Amino acid sequence: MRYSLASLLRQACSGHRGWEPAWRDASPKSAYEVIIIGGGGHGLAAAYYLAKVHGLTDVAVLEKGCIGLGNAGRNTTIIRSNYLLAENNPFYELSMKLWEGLEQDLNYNAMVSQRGVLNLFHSDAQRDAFVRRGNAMRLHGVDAELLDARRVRRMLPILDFDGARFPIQGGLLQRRGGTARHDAVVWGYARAASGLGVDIVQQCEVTGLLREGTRITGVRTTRGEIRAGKVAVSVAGHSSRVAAMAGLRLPIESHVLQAFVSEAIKPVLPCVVTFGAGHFYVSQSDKGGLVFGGDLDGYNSYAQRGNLPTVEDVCSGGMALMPAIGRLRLLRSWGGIMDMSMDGSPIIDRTPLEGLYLNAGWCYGGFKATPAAGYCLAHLLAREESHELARAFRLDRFATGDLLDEKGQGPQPNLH
Amino acid sequence: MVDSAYGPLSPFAAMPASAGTGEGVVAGEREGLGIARITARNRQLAALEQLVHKRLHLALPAGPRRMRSGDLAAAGVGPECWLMTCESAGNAFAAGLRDSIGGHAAVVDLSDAYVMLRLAGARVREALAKLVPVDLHERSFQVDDVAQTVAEHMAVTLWRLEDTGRGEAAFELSVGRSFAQSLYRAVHDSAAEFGFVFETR
Amino acid sequence: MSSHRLAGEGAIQRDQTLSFTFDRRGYTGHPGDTLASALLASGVRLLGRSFKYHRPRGVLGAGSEEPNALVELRTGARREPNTRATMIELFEGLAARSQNRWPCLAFDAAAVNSVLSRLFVAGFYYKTFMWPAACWEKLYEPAIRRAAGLGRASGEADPDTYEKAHAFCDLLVIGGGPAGLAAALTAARPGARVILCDEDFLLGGRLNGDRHRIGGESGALWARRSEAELRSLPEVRLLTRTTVFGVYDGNTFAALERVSDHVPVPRPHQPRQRLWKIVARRAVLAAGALERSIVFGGNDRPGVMLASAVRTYVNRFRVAPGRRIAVFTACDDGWQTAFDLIEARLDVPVIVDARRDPPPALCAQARRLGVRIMPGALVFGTRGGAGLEGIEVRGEEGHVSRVRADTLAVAGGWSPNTALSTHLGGRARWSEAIGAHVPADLPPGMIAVGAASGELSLAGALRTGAAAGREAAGSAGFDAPLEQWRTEEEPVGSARLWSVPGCRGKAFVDYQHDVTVEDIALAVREGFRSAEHLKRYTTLGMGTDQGKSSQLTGQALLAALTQREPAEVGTITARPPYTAVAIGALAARARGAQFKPCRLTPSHRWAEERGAVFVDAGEWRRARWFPLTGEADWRSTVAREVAGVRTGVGICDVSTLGKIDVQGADAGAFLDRIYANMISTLSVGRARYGVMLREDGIVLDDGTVARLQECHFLLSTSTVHAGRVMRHLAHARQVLWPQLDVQLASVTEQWAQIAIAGPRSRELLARVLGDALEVAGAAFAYLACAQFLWHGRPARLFRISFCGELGYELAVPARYGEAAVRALMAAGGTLGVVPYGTEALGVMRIEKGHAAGAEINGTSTAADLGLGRLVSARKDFIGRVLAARPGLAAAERPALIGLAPLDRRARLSTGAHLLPAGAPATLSHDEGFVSSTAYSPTLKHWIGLGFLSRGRERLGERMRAYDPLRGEDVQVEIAHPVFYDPAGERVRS
Amino acid sequence: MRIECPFCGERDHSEFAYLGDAGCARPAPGAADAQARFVEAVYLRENPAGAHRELWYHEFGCRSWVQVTRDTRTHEILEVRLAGASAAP
Ligand SMILES: Cc1cc2nc3c(=O)[nH]c(=O)nc-3n(C[C@H](O)[C@H](O)[C@H](O)COP(=O)(O)OP(=O)(O)OC[C@H]3O[C@@H](n4cnc5c(N)ncnc54)[C@H](O)[C@@H]3O)c2cc1C
Ligand SMILES: NC(=O)c1ccc[n+]([C@@H]2O[C@H](COP(=O)([O-])OP(=O)(O)OC[C@H]3O[C@@H](n4cnc5c(N)ncnc54)[C@H](O)[C@@H]3O)[C@@H](O)[C@H]2O)c1
Ligand SMILES: Cc1cc2nc3c(=O)[nH]c(=O)nc-3n(C[C@H](O)[C@H](O)[C@H](O)COP(=O)(O)O)c2cc1C
Ligand SMILES: [Zn+2]
Repeated sequence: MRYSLASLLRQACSGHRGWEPAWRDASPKSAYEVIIIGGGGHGLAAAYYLAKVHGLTDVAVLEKGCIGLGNAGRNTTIIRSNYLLAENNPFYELSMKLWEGLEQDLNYNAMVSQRGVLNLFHSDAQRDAFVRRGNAMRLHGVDAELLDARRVRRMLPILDFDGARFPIQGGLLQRRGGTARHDAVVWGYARAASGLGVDIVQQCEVTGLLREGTRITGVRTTRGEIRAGKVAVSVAGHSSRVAAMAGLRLPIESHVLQAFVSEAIKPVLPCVVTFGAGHFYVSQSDKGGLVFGGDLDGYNSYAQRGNLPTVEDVCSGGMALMPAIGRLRLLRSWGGIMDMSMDGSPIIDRTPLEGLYLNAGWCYGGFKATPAAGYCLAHLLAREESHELARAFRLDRFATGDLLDEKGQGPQPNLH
Repeated sequence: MVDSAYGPLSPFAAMPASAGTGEGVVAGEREGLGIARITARNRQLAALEQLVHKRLHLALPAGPRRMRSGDLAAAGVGPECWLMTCESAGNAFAAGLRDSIGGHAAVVDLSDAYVMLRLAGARVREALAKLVPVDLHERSFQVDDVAQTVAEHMAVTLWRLEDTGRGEAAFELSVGRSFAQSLYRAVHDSAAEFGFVFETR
Repeated sequence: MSSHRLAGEGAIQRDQTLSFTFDRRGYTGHPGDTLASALLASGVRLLGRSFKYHRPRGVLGAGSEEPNALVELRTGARREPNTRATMIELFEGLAARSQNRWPCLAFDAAAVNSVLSRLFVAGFYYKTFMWPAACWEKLYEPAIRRAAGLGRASGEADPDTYEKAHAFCDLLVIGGGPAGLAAALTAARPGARVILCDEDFLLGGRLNGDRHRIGGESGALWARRSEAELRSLPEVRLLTRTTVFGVYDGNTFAALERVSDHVPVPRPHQPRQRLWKIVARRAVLAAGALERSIVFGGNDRPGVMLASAVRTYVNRFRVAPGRRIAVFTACDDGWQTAFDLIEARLDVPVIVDARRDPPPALCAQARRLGVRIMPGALVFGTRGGAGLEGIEVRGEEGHVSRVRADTLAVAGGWSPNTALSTHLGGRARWSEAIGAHVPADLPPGMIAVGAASGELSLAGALRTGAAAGREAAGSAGFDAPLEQWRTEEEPVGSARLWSVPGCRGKAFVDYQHDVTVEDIALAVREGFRSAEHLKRYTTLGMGTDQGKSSQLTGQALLAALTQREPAEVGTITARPPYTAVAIGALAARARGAQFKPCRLTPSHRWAEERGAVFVDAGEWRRARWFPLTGEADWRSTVAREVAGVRTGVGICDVSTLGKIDVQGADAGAFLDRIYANMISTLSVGRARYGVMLREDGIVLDDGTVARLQECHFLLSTSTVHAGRVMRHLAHARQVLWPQLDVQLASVTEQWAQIAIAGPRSRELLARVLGDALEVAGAAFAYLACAQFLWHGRPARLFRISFCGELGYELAVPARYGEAAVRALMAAGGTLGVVPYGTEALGVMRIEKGHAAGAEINGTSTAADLGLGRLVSARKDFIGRVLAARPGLAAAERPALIGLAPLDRRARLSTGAHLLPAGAPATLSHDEGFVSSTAYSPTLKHWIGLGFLSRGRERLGERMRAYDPLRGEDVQVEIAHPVFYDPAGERVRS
Repeated sequence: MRIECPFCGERDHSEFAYLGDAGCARPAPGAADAQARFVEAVYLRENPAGAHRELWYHEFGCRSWVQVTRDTRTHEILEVRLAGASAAP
């Protein structure tokens, strides 16, 4: 059933009895043309584009638990395409373009909200780095503006401009950046993919890969063996574990990142803000909570929860930036497992094993990439070649030295 | 140029000398200490211990403890590594140590690297509990115990002194000299509730 | 105003009266009241409006799980939204306002939402608001945002302070009810270190709200006596008004003490709140149980309350929540409410028990007291406007009766308060015995006791509490005898009644988020059948109470709708904080200027006196320039400083550079492995520029290495990398090559270091050093270093120069740094010595083409920086192997170049990209960027450094420096990066 | 998380800086396949869900590098020792 105001009105009159499941909760068949491991945003988007763009519908997305409860269900929902490197920027801009038409495409309101992303700077050196990045964006036709402190103040009077340890000097603004309702993205893709015939199989954990020589031919799961022509791994923080089933080691570490939400209040923040002198970034959700986060906890973890020092660190960043939130209360904190790659950039590539494909290394920035990652992974799976905008996201770039290190932190994932 | 111009001024000179009412925490700056970091040369630990014992009449402690002998003290600050102090010896202390034990240990003068506060008073533990994440209970942190830790993002070193004549706990807390004012402010704010007094001589 | 205050003692101080306002109207209460109890005592029942439908809401409970009675507390900068009236301790002058209503609480325009509620079902926004696309951001979203959000933040900086404290103990007791008190007493008596936290301001837990007896005295009195005993024990710390809100790894607990929330403003030098970080060998979870409501039509009408809360208001606060109070229960405990009400001479029209056969003893007692009982009956609707007027009951045989009542006490059963037992990922287990989840798989060292563990009776609480206290004391080496406290038997039977079928009106599961039974049914229909999906789709349990009042019921309903057992559906994840915590408290002192420590240079005070303008460089604060009166702007100041150095002599405090002392027989060999260039060949008394790589082949840092003695080196690092380099060296020394004889020490803080630069620097030095060290002529050549005594103190001199002039760096013990600067300034007066700051330093290093932070940015190789010739091919060192990867050795990599505008009047801007002259501005023509720029007072035009693909082959080429962000587009010429004295004659002069 | 520093005693992990996998020793720089081995050592580090041997630096304490064995699923710390001790010949 198409979603619209009309259908909503019709259903309201009949007690909403006529709604159908948003997606089919499928049972696994014995074989598929393509299996995607991981029912997060990326896996579901890839399945959707496989069906929609490439006409491939003999596809299953296998999810060990329920879809969308991994990082897709716990990120801070920021979307932006304000990257520096020529290999990254166009890719994220493709994603931004897909976001801009997503709701009409999926017939699902994912609440894509282009409220702007503002990166604050507090020193000349930071400003210079931001200008370089902003210019790279503009060279690619991406919007970017440089704001001085006065304009930042006009836009965000709630920030601390007086007494700060590191006064705000200005900011780099991408107006087209913003947020999207994370759960709705998952459900929207699931519904649309399912509508095109994709099987979404929940409670189906992949526990092993079926292998003939150097070829992967299917998966072993908690719901039995399933054969497949191609298998794509799109499991975010669990990439190393699934790769290990194929005997592969990845240039990835799993780290925990925490996120936070405050009690809901009336609107105070018109856009997404990142603090340049501490670990803190924030936006306000449609429900009214300030959704914020900061740095990784900094150690390998699969525990999906973090520790107190990071909570304190993030909140002090928040208070340094916005002393007006002091009496506002932190409502909930949680953690997610990030697939931190060794240079901070992702991998969408074949693996040394035939029939096995990898979409990983998204670090804490893969939500915004959801449409493009799905799109490019689908392209790779269907066409057997990298999408031109994802060509640099190679698995062998660490061996060749063609690193994509936006921040220059080197092979130290907890610093990216 | 006259030599007197070549003299130091306390980094605390311009800081507020008291807060709140009462004397729950009394602070003072430790001045004139000679401080040297000594690190045993590879595989020279035993020889160094013997030499220090012989020449300085001091047993180097094995862990984060402090041993004293007259004006001298050695605080364990790392494996095979100590912070030695000598009352009112200043920079000459390290030079002298280098001569006597330099063969077995790297001796580095750190007399100026730290500022040190002596903190005492009936409420000193409560004030310190707001600063350092170390258990300072009298059973857990005994006289001459040493801790290197962090206080409001600053690396600090702390040891416990003998209780004062009034039976109150006393500590020495040091921090890198560039942090002097930031640490002072933190101590001041933590102690204000109990009454804070900074005594200058 | 008719008072609802009852006679009798309770736990309030009747002899004192406190005035307060709610929605600007004045009321009074007593010390010991909460805002909720004081408002109820004044007959106020309407306290707020719900999130979505703006339905009128009153007080539901009496604790921190309250979902309804949220107010804006205090005014001005202290205004605090969404504060639970049930937890606000009354103080003189308290001002509170209702929220999420317009224009006023009694008449809220947005209550029309309630009419539209058939449209506003769970997830309705995902299905609509999509057309036209542009309207989402312009129209729909702003409207949704304005409607959402409950209270308002003050918008002003929080004027209060917060602090943190660390605590350590053998036993942390979470909750000071009978179970917690028993645990604390048992463990503390023999001497264990005990911390007991309770979020209430009164210890005793349910003992204060109920009329239990322990050992012949009232439970409340027992609690007072236990408290007094605990206070008398030296190793016990009692923290009331303190919520343990998070459990973290390593037996670390976070607790929030509300130090001053019960007074009008914090007392001098006291914080508003204190964050306790507690490390506890053992923890006892004695957090009690939470009573559940029952879902039936109109169950949100003000006047419908939890039965235990009704008892608490009557017994503890001596407040009658109403005059005619009906009871609707599914458990034995509910009956006690009726008995207590009658004891307080209040009218109880009926006890409706959903069970067919309530315990005969209870029935008999009710009959004795003359209360009508309706076993096997259900309340299915309520009547009234913004307050309850009556209930509708369906009897066992289906007949409907209406009962007049202004209050309904609902007892849906108890759920152990398991949240803290699951913060580390353990799951609570469904207990068929009590029809709720109980802790299982607890964090290491934690024991659950009393109602929190599912032991719902008082006797059970005391018994399990004492046993846990004994165990905890034992683990700390104390032998604790067990005390047996005497109590009466207490009936704790209950039925599973989650919702009443066939309701009239909306039946709420989550009061705050207006989640109804129909919403849950809809979600199930649409496939959101796991507890987590249900939560996210309906927002069940996502409000400020985090589902404490709704979660279990919602899950049980989900189970019923999907024909599963509650055990199968499971729970959703409880997360810290247990109750919401002020963000200010988590930051405490780290805000404003105190956000991070500030490191001052040795000459800071002197620079301040000179009127220096400062700049933050990481934690350091450095002098940026030293303006003189009459100077037009900072550029002229900097130009003067540069000229002063280039033509005369200047001094600059460079103490912030990292300094590492390296000693040992293998120090030279060690440094050969650290630096890309050769170090071991350096002669004693000489210094050398060095560059070190990360193992991935990228430059980590640069600096100088001085050989003070055969086995004694001194390294300098850049200011920002000092810590990272020290860590890197320690790693190499301890982990990679522990067999080498090397000793490392950071001496950054020990030495003040002052650059003395300019053609007349030697003269100045000679004046101040006098006989201390000979610097004339060839005596102290370029790159020489020496240690000597100056004023009887150790000093060091290095002939190195960052700015490209004849120059030195003089090091003195840090405490003498200021004196040394003053001495240099005094001696240099007749030489026209200028102090210069970081800005002039920056200009001069750009003139000299020295790479700094903008160039050594974590992505450049030594070759990129033009330092390839330094890299030794004769030895192994960190980074050598991987620097040879094709991607890092490629010819088209960006190389460091210099830039000058063709039009010499034009300005260069940092961050501009380099495009071939005439090429269109697209990414494919992006060949490099400008990393640093400065106006060169020496060359009289702007210059810059940058990176350009194959840059070194392109000297003289013309390009565009394109900066659309600033609207600049300048023609530039690619130049050699060294603009000034390329032959390096001046430094050697 | 509390790490029992072999020198200082038990401290909160926030006093330490983290490096990661302790298993990847520095390969022999002269080997014919040195580059491939360095790529492995630097980029392909262990990332198990379970016991993990890793390096931490007690930056705010005694400045020792310590090797911690920790379960990455529970954060339980199984063992701590000074890092260099084992590597010494
Ligand atoms: C706190 C936090 C904040 C973030 N903030 C942002 C942000 O603001 N902006 C942004 O762009 N990005 C952000 N991210 C990153 C972003 O969420 C992720 O990069 C992105 O969601 C990852 O892709 P995914 O959605 O497919 O991953 P996931 O949702 O994690 O999907 C992976 C799925 O694979 C499943 N799976 C794992 N192993 C198996 C197996 N063996 N068999 C079957 N299924 C398996 C998992 O259960 C999971 O559902 C944030 C992440 C976190 C944790
Ligand atoms: N008859 C029944 O069915 C029934 C059911 C449940 C409870 N009870 C009664 O409840 C009592 C149970 O005793 P108990 O001691 O287990 O519980 P309690 O409810 O008496 O005490 C729990 C205490 O923990 C505090 N608390 C909760 N969470 C906290 C946190 N995170 N931080 C700090 N404090 C926190 C509360 O403020 C409260 O004071 C008995 O009196 C028993 O009779 C009876
Ligand atoms: C953008 C965003 C907003 C959120 N807002 C709320 C909220 O208002 N209330 C709430 O209880 N949780 C909120 N959460 C947190 C979720 O409840 C949950 O903690 C998170 O999805 C992680 O799941 P977990 O805690 O079950 O592991 C939000 C999460 C995200 C990502
Ligand atoms: Zn240590």
